[in-house]
Amino acid sequence: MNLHRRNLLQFTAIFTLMASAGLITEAQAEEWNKAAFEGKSLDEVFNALGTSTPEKSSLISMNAPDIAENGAVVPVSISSNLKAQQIAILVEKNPSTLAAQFFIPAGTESFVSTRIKMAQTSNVFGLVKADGKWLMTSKEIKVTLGGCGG
Amino acid sequence: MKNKVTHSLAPLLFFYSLIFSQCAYAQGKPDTQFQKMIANSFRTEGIANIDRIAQDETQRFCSNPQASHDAQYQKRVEEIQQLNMANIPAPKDGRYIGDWQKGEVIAQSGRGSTWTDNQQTVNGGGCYNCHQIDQKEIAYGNLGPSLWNYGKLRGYSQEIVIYTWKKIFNPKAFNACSAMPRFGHFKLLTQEQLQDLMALLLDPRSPVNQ
Amino acid sequence: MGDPMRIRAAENNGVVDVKILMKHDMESGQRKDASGKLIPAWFITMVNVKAQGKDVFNAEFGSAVSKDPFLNFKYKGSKGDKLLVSWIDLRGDKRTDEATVS
Amino acid sequence: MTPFSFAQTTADEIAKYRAMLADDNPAELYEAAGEELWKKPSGPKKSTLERCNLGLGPGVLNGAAAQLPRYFSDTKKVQDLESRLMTCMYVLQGVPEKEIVNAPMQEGLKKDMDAIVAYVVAQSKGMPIHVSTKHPKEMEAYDLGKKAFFYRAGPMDFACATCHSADDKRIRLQDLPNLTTPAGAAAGWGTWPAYRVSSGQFWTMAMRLTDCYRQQRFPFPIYGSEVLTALSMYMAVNANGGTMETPGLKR
Repeated sequence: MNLHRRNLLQFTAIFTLMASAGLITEAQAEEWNKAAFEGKSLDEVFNALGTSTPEKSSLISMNAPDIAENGAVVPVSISSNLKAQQIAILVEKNPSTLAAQFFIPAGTESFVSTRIKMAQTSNVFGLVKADGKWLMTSKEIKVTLGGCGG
Repeated sequence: MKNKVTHSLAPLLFFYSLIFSQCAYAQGKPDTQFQKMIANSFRTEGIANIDRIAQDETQRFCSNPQASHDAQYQKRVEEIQQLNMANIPAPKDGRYIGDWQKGEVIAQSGRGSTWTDNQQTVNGGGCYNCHQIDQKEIAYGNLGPSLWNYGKLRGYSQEIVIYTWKKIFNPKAFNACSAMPRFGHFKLLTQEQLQDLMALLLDPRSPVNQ
Repeated sequence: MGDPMRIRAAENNGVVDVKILMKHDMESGQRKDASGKLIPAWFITMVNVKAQGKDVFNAEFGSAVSKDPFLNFKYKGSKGDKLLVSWIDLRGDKRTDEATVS
Repeated sequence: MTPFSFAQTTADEIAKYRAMLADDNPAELYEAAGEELWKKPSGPKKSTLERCNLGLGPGVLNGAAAQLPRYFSDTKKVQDLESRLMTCMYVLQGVPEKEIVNAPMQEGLKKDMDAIVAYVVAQSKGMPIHVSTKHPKEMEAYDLGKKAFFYRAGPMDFACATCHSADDKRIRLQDLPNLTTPAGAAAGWGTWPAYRVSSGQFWTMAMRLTDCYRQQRFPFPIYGSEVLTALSMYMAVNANGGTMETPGLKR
């Protein structure tokens, strides 16, 4: 653990230069799918991803709690038996529906785990694009009010 | 400006503490060291003024963990309860039951009176922090008893209505060292808010009584 | 420039399990400050992960990814692989860190 | 569905939520930053904190946090981790305590302090809590802390004890450790400082206690003040024999 941290710090120093040079180029940064992330509904996001409403599929699974103790951090992972090219996480009742999307090259598993914010109790959708076609699964995650509320 | 007020208050507060400390603890020993620590460890921030650290008689008595358990304090417990009972007004408009829907909102909100709030912040009752109320709300605390079916179980008699009003206004009138805040006594909630909370518990149409 | 990330990468049966924590506020643009003013959106938009110089994972984030983002993915690889993880945010701030697969 | 089974399902799902989060603790991001700060010359004296004595000797960090608060003969005071670090920053680096005390929470020198605390407490992770009351000043701090714990005041009549002196209690869905018992105190004291996901911040014990007082509707407890050290002493001694699980990860 400590050893790892020390290594990390050394690398930090060495790679500062590289970071400022930038491994993500400005041109790549431009590719961020603004339209999809600005979508305010499921349909708008589906549209921006170039699909009609995806078919529900049992080949996609979502691992997430039924109840989140705090909406600021909700762990969600999506996986599939299909060879995913792309994965997306959508939260129906968030101000912006699309939370994140992931591009999965060959050699990388059809799996991602991350943590998202939820404004309120909502259906959460896990989308997987495989063989050029989007499929999805969904579940409701309840967001509870925490602490003293003050 | 506010800070200046704070600074001028601190010595005064300390002086008060010295007077009160005579009867503050079971041992009956003056505890100037503790009072000095308390006086020196806090400062005003926003609306949370330093004078909040001073205790009233009820708070002083109930800071002794034995106060509400030990038989030797029984007489004092009764005195404290009478003291709190003595000053509970009936609603000025004679109306005990308000709007249960507004009551639910008040029960949900735990906001108000902290240094991150301001004078304009509307205080909530924070009721769900400690009580189950409407069964549909799953995020409820258990420091207090469940209030589900409150009216349905107890009935809606005038006696129950008045008892409940007094209990919310000043729970220390019934249980000297109750954990529940004195919502009316310390003006944490307005008369209208109290009426709305009453409705949540005692309106037969409230979801609590279904 | 951002704060260092924390990268854990361990190989097991030819599969490398990569876990990344990034230090970032991920301001959604919907929060208000104490004076009631909207805090402008400022979040990581893209993450790129390379192993031995080759892309193994790309992510695009919106405003709803949690503060101090966490990512976990798995790719076919080996012990000793050099990982480069980079992100860029809405203001064009960037950060790159390296780790070695154990 | 009966209320009981409903509550049980809720508890199970909350447990699942917590388990899913427990995996990677963002507090480690603060630890890394704290290590840098520990070893970087800074302050008017342009010196590092590497000779800081947290009770086990200059520069000894392994297990040090598990034995705090304690009496220090150089300052003739019982000090908790943060007040002791303030002493080190003043003595070794020349940073005036006032500048740290007056910095806003989570900003400037307090932000540095947060990271340093994360770095230090991580080096007591898994170790038994072992806080002494042998010195009369240590016993005195414990007694003062106990009194502070039961001190009711403010517009809501709250004391720490209002919420933290019985078993199996909750505010909303959040469990409240009973800090008057060894098991409860260990669960409370032993898991702070912690990264708190609801605020996305690393909270030191001072920050934790300050926010408790905020919720209690008290005035503001001054950073490094005696009441914070005394309360820490009360909790830590009650937690003796428990395990440091620091830095923790909280809702």
